[in-house]
Amino acid sequence: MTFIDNYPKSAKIAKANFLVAFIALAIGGLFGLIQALHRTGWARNIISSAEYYTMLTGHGVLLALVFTTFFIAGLFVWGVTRSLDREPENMAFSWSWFWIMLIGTLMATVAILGGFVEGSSIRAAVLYTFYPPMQAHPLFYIGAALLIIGSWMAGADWFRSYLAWRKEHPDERIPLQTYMTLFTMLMWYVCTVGVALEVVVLLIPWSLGWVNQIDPLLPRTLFWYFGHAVVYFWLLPAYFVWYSILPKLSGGRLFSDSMARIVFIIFLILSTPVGYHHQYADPGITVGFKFYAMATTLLLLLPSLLTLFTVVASMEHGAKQRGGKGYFAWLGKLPWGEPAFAGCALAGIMFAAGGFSGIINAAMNINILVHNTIWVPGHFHLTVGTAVALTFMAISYWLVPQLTGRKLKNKTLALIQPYLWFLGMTLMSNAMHRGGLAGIPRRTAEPNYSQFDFEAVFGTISEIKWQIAIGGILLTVSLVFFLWVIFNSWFRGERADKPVDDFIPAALSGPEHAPKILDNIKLWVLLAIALVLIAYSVPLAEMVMDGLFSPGAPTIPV
Amino acid sequence: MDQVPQSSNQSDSNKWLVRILLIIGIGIPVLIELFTFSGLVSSHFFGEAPSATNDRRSETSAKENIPLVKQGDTLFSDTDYPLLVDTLRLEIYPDQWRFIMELKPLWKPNRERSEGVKLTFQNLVTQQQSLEENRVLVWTDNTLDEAEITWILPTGQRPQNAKVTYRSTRQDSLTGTLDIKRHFEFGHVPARYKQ
Amino acid sequence: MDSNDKKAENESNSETSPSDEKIRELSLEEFNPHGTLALTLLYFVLLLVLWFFMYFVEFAGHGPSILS
Amino acid sequence: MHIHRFERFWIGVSLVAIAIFIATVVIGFSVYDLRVIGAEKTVDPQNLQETKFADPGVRKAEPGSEVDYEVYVMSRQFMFNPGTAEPITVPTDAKIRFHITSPDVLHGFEVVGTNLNTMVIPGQVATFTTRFDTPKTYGLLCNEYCGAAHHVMEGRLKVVSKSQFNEKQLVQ
Repeated sequence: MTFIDNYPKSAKIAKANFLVAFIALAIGGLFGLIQALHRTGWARNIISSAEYYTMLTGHGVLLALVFTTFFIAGLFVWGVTRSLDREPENMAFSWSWFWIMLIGTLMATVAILGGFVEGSSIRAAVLYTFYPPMQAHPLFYIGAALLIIGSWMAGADWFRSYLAWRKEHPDERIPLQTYMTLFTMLMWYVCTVGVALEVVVLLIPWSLGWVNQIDPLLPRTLFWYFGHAVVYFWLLPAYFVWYSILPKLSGGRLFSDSMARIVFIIFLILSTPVGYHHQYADPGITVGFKFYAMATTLLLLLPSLLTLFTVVASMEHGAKQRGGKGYFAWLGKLPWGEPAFAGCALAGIMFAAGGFSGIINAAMNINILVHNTIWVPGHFHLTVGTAVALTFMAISYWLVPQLTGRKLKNKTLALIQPYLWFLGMTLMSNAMHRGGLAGIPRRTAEPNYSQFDFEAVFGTISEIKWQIAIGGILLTVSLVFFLWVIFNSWFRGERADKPVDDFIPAALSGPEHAPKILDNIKLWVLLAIALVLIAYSVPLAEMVMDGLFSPGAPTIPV
Repeated sequence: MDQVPQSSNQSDSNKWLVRILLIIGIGIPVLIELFTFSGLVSSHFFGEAPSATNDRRSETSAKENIPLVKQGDTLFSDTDYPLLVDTLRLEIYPDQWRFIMELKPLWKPNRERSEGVKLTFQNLVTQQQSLEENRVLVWTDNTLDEAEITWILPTGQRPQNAKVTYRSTRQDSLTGTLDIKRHFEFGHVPARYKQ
Repeated sequence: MDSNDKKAENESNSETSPSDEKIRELSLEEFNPHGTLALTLLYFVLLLVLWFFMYFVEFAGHGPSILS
Repeated sequence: MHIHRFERFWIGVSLVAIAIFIATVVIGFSVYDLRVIGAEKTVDPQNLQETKFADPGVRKAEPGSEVDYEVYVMSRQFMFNPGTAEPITVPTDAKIRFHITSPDVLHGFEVVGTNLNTMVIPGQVATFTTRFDTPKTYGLLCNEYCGAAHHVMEGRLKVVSKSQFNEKQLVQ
């Protein structure tokens, strides 16, 4: 018996979410390859340089917003169902959020892909940050709003399950997987308020032509109110996997349940007030608030450093149980031949590297050195593009068999895949970081200028370019392996009663050691709201006071 | 669960695969990062000495001395009939990009010696294609009129170079017609958005 | 292809359950994560070295900068 | 709550690391004078003809000002004025204050190979002060996506030695 036999309804909805996620991953990944080849000048004839920005929008939206949101929804359906041992309360409601998210996604995708049709008025080459006054077709904004509303409903669904469970178990501690789901969604509610206000109050009326000017700074600030917390919305589900599944895959048990809870609380409290660290180079925001954002951002290092310790200790526990010894020799006893484990572990290693470039981004004045250079995509391809995406891919090798009741096929390919991703991403992001130090900008079709050249700190620019192109090609090959393995296993895998060992052992130091206050949801939400108010109330009030839409810039359609 | 007994060969090959993957998949990345860091450090602390790094630095500052055609330049300044590039710009419309060049004689030609000049642009090369369209500009009378050529480019295309024939016909028939073929490279063409 | 998959799956049976290979059970009291502490401290040192290099050499050592 | 002694130690180490990072930034900010842009003033992006941006370029600062020269740059799709058609020319060894704004969309203003880098937002004026020690010509580029021809938006910033700097070229 595995998940699909115990919870067939949840399995169905989780699979539907995964299916959308993987399709988005396939298209977004292909776009990524074309961009890498275009930017580096390896192949400039696939798309025109103007279409590059349409493609870049598609890459960002499909991977950073669609792939992540749908995968996370599927993962959380699985986690809440199994840890509470109950299927969703009302399947009609569950399917309604899925369909709302899907319809929103399709609307936004149509708006973006319209940019490839000559003469089409449906265009959305505004990138996934959609800064006004550049204006996309209204379909794009309405689609984005629906995707967010659907995700809110999904969160409500999990809270409903939790409350129903609570009625039957008044004195029990919240099971860890449900706890992590609820806290991730609480953070999501706090941060999406910003983007929802931006899209619904400002951008939709403006894109429909009801107002004809817009203040560029206000929506940008509201976007970044959401825009960094969204990063943690992607990352926390990866932490969910590292805390609750990775210890088991290593052959051990979670080192400390209370530490996992504390980490999620800190993320809930601190994720949103950090948004200004994306606006260090913006005029119009006072240095004091930038400083406050820097302090909170760097404090957010703490939960990640705690996670590093707890997760590595859980892996060490597994290795030591398998006979590992010494300070470093135990690393060799970890199951490096298991695709699910290897993918998660490699994702974790890359996150450690991404953490470093993140510190540079977060530290107010040194940020200016790399602001809007290709260093920044170099950084988030380590964090979102690997720590999150590779964890999601790796854990799919363990989850998809449970959701389909079929064994994993092509295991050799599945094993090569995460190593190939790791290698390709090292090449690509290392080159991107170096390019950023040379001043090469991000988000540009052709970083070749006629009035000056870039100078690499060491080595040459052409070397950096080929490194990016080869890295991009390796990543694409790795992605094809992943999709092939999943497709084959999902539709052609051998049916089995127990396709994987899905038993998750209890934590070494379990919830019995965790103080009750950690489960006091109301307290932590109030604290989070208070910190957000400190960071945002004054600057936002100042920006709104001179008129919601002014100082107004004229509309510029893309 | 019953296990099918495995031959030791299979688990050996799997072990080898894992070992190779670890060496390539993690070893190469570690080497890349080590090279990067040592490169950064050495370029800062030892980079000032006359070395390859230094040469590269001096060669790669802003481009100043490359003869690219830009606004304000004079073309065919070695002839009787030099032409001033009055305007050089890229106009960006949602569905097309237009490359506009306005040329103007620098001074009135010497009527006795020259009947005028005919300039033929045989093609215009962009990053992706070559537009094989003849564009002809003629100055025959005694004016300083400006002449304009517009190329309609597909969106996203920038002009890179053009092949031009310059023909001036002289009256004294000593030299008859003078044909000059030149290849122009365009540098940065300022772009403007139009709606 | 098929027979290869079979082999791989057979192996997966033996390996997807690392608990099968467990040779001892370590309780909370017996387990001291020495290796983890060593690794994390190594990471700490690396972070600081890279940080100081980036800040003082790569950034502050290169002008011109925004002054006020 | 059960926290292993190694983990307690690691929490302490982590907090020290965070403190070091924040302290470095503060020291850089106060001792090395490495600043970031703040909130200066807002302008109406549809009415720039009434401001100094209508006549952009390098100006001599008003007497009594804490800087020597003021540079007004208009960034628009897809050029810097000045910068693209002709370089922005400034002297060495002088305090120079840049004011940059945009009448249309978001742009970036990056002096390649330096720590001069700012966002340009319609309605806001990006203002920063800097100083150049040696004559050199720098590249200038827009590093925020600003439309289909974003990648052609570039220019030059020419730093000439103080003695060669011609004040007659200044905007009056």
